[in-house]
Amino acid sequence: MPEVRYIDAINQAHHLAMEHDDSVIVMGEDVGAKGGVFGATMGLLEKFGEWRVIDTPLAESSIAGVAIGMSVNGLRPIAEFQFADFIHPAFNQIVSEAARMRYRSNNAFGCPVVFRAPYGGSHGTALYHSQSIEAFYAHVPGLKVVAPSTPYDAKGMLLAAVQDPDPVLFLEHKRMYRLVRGEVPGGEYTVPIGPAVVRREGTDLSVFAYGWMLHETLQAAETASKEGINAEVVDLRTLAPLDKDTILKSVAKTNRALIVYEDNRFLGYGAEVAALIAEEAFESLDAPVLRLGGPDVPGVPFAKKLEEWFSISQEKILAAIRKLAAY
Amino acid sequence: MPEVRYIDAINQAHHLAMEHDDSVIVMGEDVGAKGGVFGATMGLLEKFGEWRVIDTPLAESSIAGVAIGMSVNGLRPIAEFQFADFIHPAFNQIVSEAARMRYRSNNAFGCPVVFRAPYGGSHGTALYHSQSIEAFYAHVPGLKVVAPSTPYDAKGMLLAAVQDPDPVLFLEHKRMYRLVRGEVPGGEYTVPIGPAVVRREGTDLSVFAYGWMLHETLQAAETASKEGINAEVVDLRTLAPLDKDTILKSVAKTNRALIVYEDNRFLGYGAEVAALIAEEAFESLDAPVLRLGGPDVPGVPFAKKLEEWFSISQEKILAAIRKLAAY
Amino acid sequence: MGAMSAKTKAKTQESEHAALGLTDDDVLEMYYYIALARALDDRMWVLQRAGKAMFVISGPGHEGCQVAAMWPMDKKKDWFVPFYRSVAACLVKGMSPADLLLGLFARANDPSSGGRQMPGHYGHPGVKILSTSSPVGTQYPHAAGIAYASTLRKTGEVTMVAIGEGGTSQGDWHEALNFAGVYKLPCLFIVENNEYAISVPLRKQMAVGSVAVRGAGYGMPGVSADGSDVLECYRVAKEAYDRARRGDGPTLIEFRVPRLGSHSSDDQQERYRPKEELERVRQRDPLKTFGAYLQRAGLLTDARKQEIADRIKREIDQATDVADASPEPDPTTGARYVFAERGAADA
Amino acid sequence: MGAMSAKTKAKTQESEHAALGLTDDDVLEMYYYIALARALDDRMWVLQRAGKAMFVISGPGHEGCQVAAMWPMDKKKDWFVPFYRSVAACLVKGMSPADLLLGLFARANDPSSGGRQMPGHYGHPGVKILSTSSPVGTQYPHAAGIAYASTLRKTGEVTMVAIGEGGTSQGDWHEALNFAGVYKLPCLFIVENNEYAISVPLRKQMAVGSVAVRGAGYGMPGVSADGSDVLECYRVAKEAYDRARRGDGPTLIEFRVPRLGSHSSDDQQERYRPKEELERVRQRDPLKTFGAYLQRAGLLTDARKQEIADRIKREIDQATDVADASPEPDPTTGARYVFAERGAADA
Ligand SMILES: Cc1ncc(C[n+]2csc(CCOP(=O)(O)OP(=O)(O)O)c2C)c(N)n1
Ligand SMILES: Cc1ncc(C[n+]2csc(CCOP(=O)(O)OP(=O)(O)O)c2C)c(N)n1
Ligand SMILES: [Mg+2]
Ligand SMILES: [Mg+2]
Repeated sequence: MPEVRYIDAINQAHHLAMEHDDSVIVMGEDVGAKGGVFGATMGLLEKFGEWRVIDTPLAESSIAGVAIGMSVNGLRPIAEFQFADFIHPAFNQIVSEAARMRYRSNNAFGCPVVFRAPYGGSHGTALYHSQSIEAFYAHVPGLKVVAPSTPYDAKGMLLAAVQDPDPVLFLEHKRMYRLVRGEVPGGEYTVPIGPAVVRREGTDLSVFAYGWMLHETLQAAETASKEGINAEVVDLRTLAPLDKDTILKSVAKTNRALIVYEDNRFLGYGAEVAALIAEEAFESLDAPVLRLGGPDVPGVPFAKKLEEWFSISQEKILAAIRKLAAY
Repeated sequence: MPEVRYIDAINQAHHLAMEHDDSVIVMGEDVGAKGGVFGATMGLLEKFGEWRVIDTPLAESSIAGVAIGMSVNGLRPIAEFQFADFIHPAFNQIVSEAARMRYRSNNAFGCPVVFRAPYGGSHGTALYHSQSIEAFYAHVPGLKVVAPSTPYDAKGMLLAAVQDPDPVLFLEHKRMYRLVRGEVPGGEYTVPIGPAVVRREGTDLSVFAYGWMLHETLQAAETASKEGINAEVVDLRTLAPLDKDTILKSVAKTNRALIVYEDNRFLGYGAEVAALIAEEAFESLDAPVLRLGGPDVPGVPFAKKLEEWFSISQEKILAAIRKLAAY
Repeated sequence: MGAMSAKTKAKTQESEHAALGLTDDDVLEMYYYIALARALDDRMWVLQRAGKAMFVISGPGHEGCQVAAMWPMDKKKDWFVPFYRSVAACLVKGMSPADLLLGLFARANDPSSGGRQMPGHYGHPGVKILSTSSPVGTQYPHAAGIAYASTLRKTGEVTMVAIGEGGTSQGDWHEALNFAGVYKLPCLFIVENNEYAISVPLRKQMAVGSVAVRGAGYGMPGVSADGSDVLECYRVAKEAYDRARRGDGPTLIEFRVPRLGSHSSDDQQERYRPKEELERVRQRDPLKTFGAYLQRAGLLTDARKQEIADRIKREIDQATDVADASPEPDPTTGARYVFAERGAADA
Repeated sequence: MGAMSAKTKAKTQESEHAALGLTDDDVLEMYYYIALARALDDRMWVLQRAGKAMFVISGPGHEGCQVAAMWPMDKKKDWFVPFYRSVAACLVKGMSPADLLLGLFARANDPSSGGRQMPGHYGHPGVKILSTSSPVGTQYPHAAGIAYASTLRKTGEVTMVAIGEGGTSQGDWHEALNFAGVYKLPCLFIVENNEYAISVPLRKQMAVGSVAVRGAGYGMPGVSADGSDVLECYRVAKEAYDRARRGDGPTLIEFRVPRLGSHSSDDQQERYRPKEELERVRQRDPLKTFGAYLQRAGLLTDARKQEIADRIKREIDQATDVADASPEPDPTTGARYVFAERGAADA
C-alpha cells in the first residue's frame, strides 16, 4: 500500500465519494479554485464543476444551514469550515437543527451532512486558528463526532461519514496534515464510526487520546517503556458516540488511567472519559484518574514561548505517565 | 425580611442596579413594554426610558455583539436572552469575543457584560424552551457562569455580576421563577461569584447540584434521611470558576459523591465535577462517583409522559442516593 | 378541482379573479381554506382554554396571504418550509385539521413530531413540509439548501419559506437571501409582516417601513402586498412562482398582515397594544375582506356561506374527535430516533 | 499639522483638494501616510520571508481609502474598529510603525496583544482602536454598540468600522447595520471591496455589483467610491462623518479597491487570479494614482518625493530596530488576564 500524508487521505476520500455518488457535493470557503486552504479539496472543482464544488459566501451559519436543507432534499453535502475556530457562527444551525432534525420530527427527516473542521494548535496559529471544539459538540445528542488520527482512518472514516444517515462532525487536527503519513489503500473502504482502537498494548497504565495527541502520546509511551513503564495507548477515534467497552476493558487490565487532550482542561472532553472510568471502573482503579489538558486560558497565545507554555508536549505527557505509574 | 419569588428577586436587582449606576442598561427581546416574557424586567421601561431599556431586534448574535461594544465604551449592559435555547446564535460573539477580549488584548480591554438566560425544563417547554446550556459555556475560559438557586442568591449574585469587570453568564432555571420563594433584603447587597455553599449538612454521602435540581435534591435528601441516609447537599452556585475546595472538603467528609444535573448526561457539567473528585479525592472515595443526568437525547420531548421520562425527579434522585449509600 | 375549474371557467370572464386566471371554484375554495384555518384556529384556542392543550400559537389575520401564496404551488411536488403561523398554508399544502390537532394534543401519531414538539411546530414528509424548530430564522437557509438541491438535481421543485418581520433581523435571514441570490435559486422568501415581534413594534425592528426594499441588496425582486387583499397576494405570489419556475431566481415577498390575536396563549397583547390599534387591525381581517369581495362578485350568498361554515364545523368536530381519541406517545419510545435506527455505516 | 495647514491654505484655492477643504499639507500628509503604510507593508513581507516573522497579512491597495476615510476623524476622540487590512488606518489613527512591528514580532510590549495574537490583529486603547479578533464579521456589532454608548453617554464620539466585501455575507454584518439603522447611530460602516475573499470572487460572494445598494434596506445612505480616487474617498467619508456628527445616523460606504498582494503570506494569488487581472489592478494602486494627482497639482516634486521616501525609510528602519530589540513575552505570564486581576466582586 502507498504511504500518503493525512491531507492526501482526506483529499482521496473526497474524490472517491464524489465519483461514486452524484448526490455528494462539497461546499465551503475556498474549497473550489484554491482547493481549500489546506488542500483537502484540491482537484475537485476541475473534475466536478462549480455546482458540486461550491465556493460559498463567507458565512458559516448558512454553510451549515444550506447544507442541512440540501441534505433533506437528496444531497449529501460535505461542508468544510475553514478552521474549527470559525464553526462557532454555525453553532445554532448544527446544534438546534442538524442534531435535532431526526428526533424532533420523530424520524420523518434526517440530515446526512458531514461537517469538516481542521482543529487544534499548530505552530503560530494562536487564539483563533488553534481551537479544539470537540467538547462543545460531543455533548450534543444527535451529532456524531469523530477525530481520526491516521491517514488510513481519516480516509475510511470520512467515507463512512459521507454514507452515514446522520450528521457527523469530522475533526482533523491540522498538525497532522503534512506531518503524519501512513499506508492507505487506493480504493474505497470504510472505517466504522464508533469503535476505539488500542494502538499500543500495555500493562501498567492506560492512556486515552485522539487526533494529534495520540501521536505525542505514543512517543511518550515509547520513552516511558525505556524506563520500564509499560503504557497501553488507546485511540478513541470516535468521540460521540463513545466506545465505553474498549475504555473499560483497558482500565480493567491496567488499573490506571490518564486522558490526554489539548483543549482547555476544565470540562474538556477528557472530563467525560474520566467520569466514565470513575463510575464504571471504580473497583479496578489503583490510582486517581489523571487528566492532562491545556491550561484554562481563552486560547493558545502566539508568541513562541507562550505557545510552548500552552502546548501539551511529549515531555508533559511523559511526566504525567511517570506520575501515574509512581502512584 | 420579606419573602419574595425568585423572579421578583431578579427584577429587584435590575431596578437597584439601574438606579445606582447610570451606565447599567438592559437589552433584549420584549424587555421593555412587555417587561420580559417572564417579567424579569417589569417596570424598567417606565422608570428608565427607551434608551436604557432596549427592546432589541430579534437577533441574538447582535444582542451579544452590541452589548460587547457598549461594554468597551463605558456601559454595563445586562443582555437578556429570552430563553437559554436562543442564546445559540450568539455563541460566536460570547465565546470568541466576550470571553477572549481581555486575554487577547493583554488586559487592554474588558467586557463587563451580564448575559442572562432562563434555562431548564419546566412543564410543556419541550425541545426548544428547556435546554440546559451550562456545559457549553462553563468550558470557556474568560467567561464566568453562575446558576443561583435561591431568591437571595439570585439578587445578590446578579448585583455582583453587574459590578464584575468581566462577562458573566447568569443562568436562571425558569422552573424557579414562580415556584421558589425566599427571604430577600429590600436594599442592595452582593453574593460573591465563586463560593459554593453547603445547603444541608450530612455524613453519609455528598450530593452536588445547582439551580432547580438543588431543590429536587434537597427534597430527596429529606426523604432519604427518614430512611436513615444522611446526605450532605452542596449548592455549587458558581459553575465557572468552580469552588473545588468546598467540593473536596465535603467528599473528604462523606467519602461518597453524586452529581445531579438536568442537562444531557454525556459531557454535561457533572462530568467535570466527577472527574475532579476522581482525581483529587481518590483516596477518600468509598464508592464510585455517580452522576445522575438527563438522557442523551436531543431535547426534552413535549408530551407529558415523554417529558416525565426525560426529567430528573425526586424519585430518580432518591434512587441514586439509595444506590450510592448501599454501595 | 381541475374538472370543476374547467366547468365554471366560462361565466367568470369579467371578474377580478378571472382576470388573474382564477376560476370561481378557485376563489371559493380559497375562501373555504381561509375560513377553515380560522375556525381551526378558534377551536385550538378554545381547547387550550379548556385545558385540553398546554399551549397555542397560530395565525389569525395571516390566513389570506398564506392561502394566496400557496395557491400557485404544486402541492405534491413543491416544498414548503413553514413557521408557527403557517396554519392556513399547511392546510392548503395538504395537512388535515386532524394532523394539526394531533400536534396540539401531542399524540403519538402527530405527523409533525409524534408529540415531541410544542404545538405549532409543523412538518410533514408526505406533503413536503419540512419539520419546524423554534429558533426564529434557521428555516431560511434550509429553504435555500432545498432549492439548491432542486436545481442541481433538476427536479423542477419550487420552495416557499415563511417567517415574520421580526425574523428578518436574524443573521440567517440575510445569509439565506444572499446565498439564494448568488445561485438564482427557485425559492419564494415570504415575510409575513404583522408589525410586531411579540411586543416589539416594527419601528424597533427595522429602520425601513417595508422589508421588500431589501430584495435589491440580494439581486432579487422585492415586493410588498396587502395581506387583506387576497387576490393581490395571489398575483405577486404567482408572478414569483412563475419566475422561479422559469429559472429566473428567487423573490422576496412581504405580506402586510394584521395580527388579530395575542402572540400566543402565553401573551396578552392588550398589555402593549392600544385599544384603537386592535380595533383598526380587525378591519383588515382577510376573512372579512375576501368574504366581502366574493359577495360583491355574487359568489358567496348567505346560503353558500352557511353551507361552508357547516362543512367546516363538521370537519373540525370530526378532526377533534379523531385527535382526541388518538393514543399518547409511549414513554418507552423517548430514546428512539436520536440517530437512524439502521445504524451508522449503512445509508 | 494645524499650524501648517493654516499657513499654506492661501495658495491652494483652485485645486481639487482645496475645493474639499483640504490644505496642501493635508494632501501631502495623506500621501505620506499612504507611502508609509506601503513601505511598512513591504518591510513586513521582507521580514516574513527572511524568517523574522511567521505570518503577514496587510493591505496593499487599500491604503488610499483608509487614509482618506480616517482623515475627517477626531483621532483622539473617535473610535476605530479595524480589520487585518487596516494598516494605513491604524497608522493615521495613531499607532506607530514600531507598534505594528512589535505585533509582527510578537513582543511583550506589542500594544495590540502583548504578542498573544497573530500579526494583523490590531488594537490600541491609547488611541481608541478596539482589539481585533480573527472571526470575520464580529467587529460590526461591536462598532454599533460603541456608537450606541456614545449616543447614550452624549460623548460626541463617532465610530468607524472596516471589513472586506466577503465579510458582508456574515449574519453579524446584517444585524449590526439593522441595529444601527434603528437607533440612527453615529457610525461609519466601511466595506473595502477588493473583489476577493481569499480566492472567492465577488460574483460568488453576492448577487449585486456594489454592496452600497444595501444601505437602503437599513434606512441609511449607501455610497460607493473608487479606492484609487483618494479625494473622492475623502469626500464621501467626510460627508458621512458630518452626518454622524449631526446626529443624522450611520452611512454604509463601499470603497472599491485593488488587492495588490496575495491574501496573506500563506496564499499565492497567482493560483486563482489571471495574470492580466493582476496587471490591471496594479494600475489602480492608490499610491500611484494619488502621487500622480499631487504631481499634477505641482505639490509632489521629485525632490519632495525623495524627501518623503527617505523620511519613511528612516522611520521604518528605526521602528524595526526598536521592535527587534524588544523582549519576548515571559512564558510565566501565559495565565494572566483571563479575568481582571483585581478580582470579581470589585469593578
Ligand atoms: C432565535 C429566537 N429568539 C427568540 C425567540 C422567541 N420568539 C418566538 S416568536 C418571537 C417573535 C417573532 O416575531 P416575528 O418574526 O415578527 O413573527 P410573528 O410572531 O410576529 O408572526 C420571538 C422573539 C425564538 N423563538 N427564537
Ligand atoms: C468567521 C470566519 N470565517 C473564515 C475566516 C477565514 N478568512 C480570513 S480572511 C477571509 C476572507 C475575507 O475576505 P474579505 O472579507 O473580502 O476581506 P479581504 O481579505 O478580501 O480584505 C477568510 C475566509 C475567518 N477569519 N473568519
Ligand atoms: Mg411579526
Ligand atoms: Mg475582499
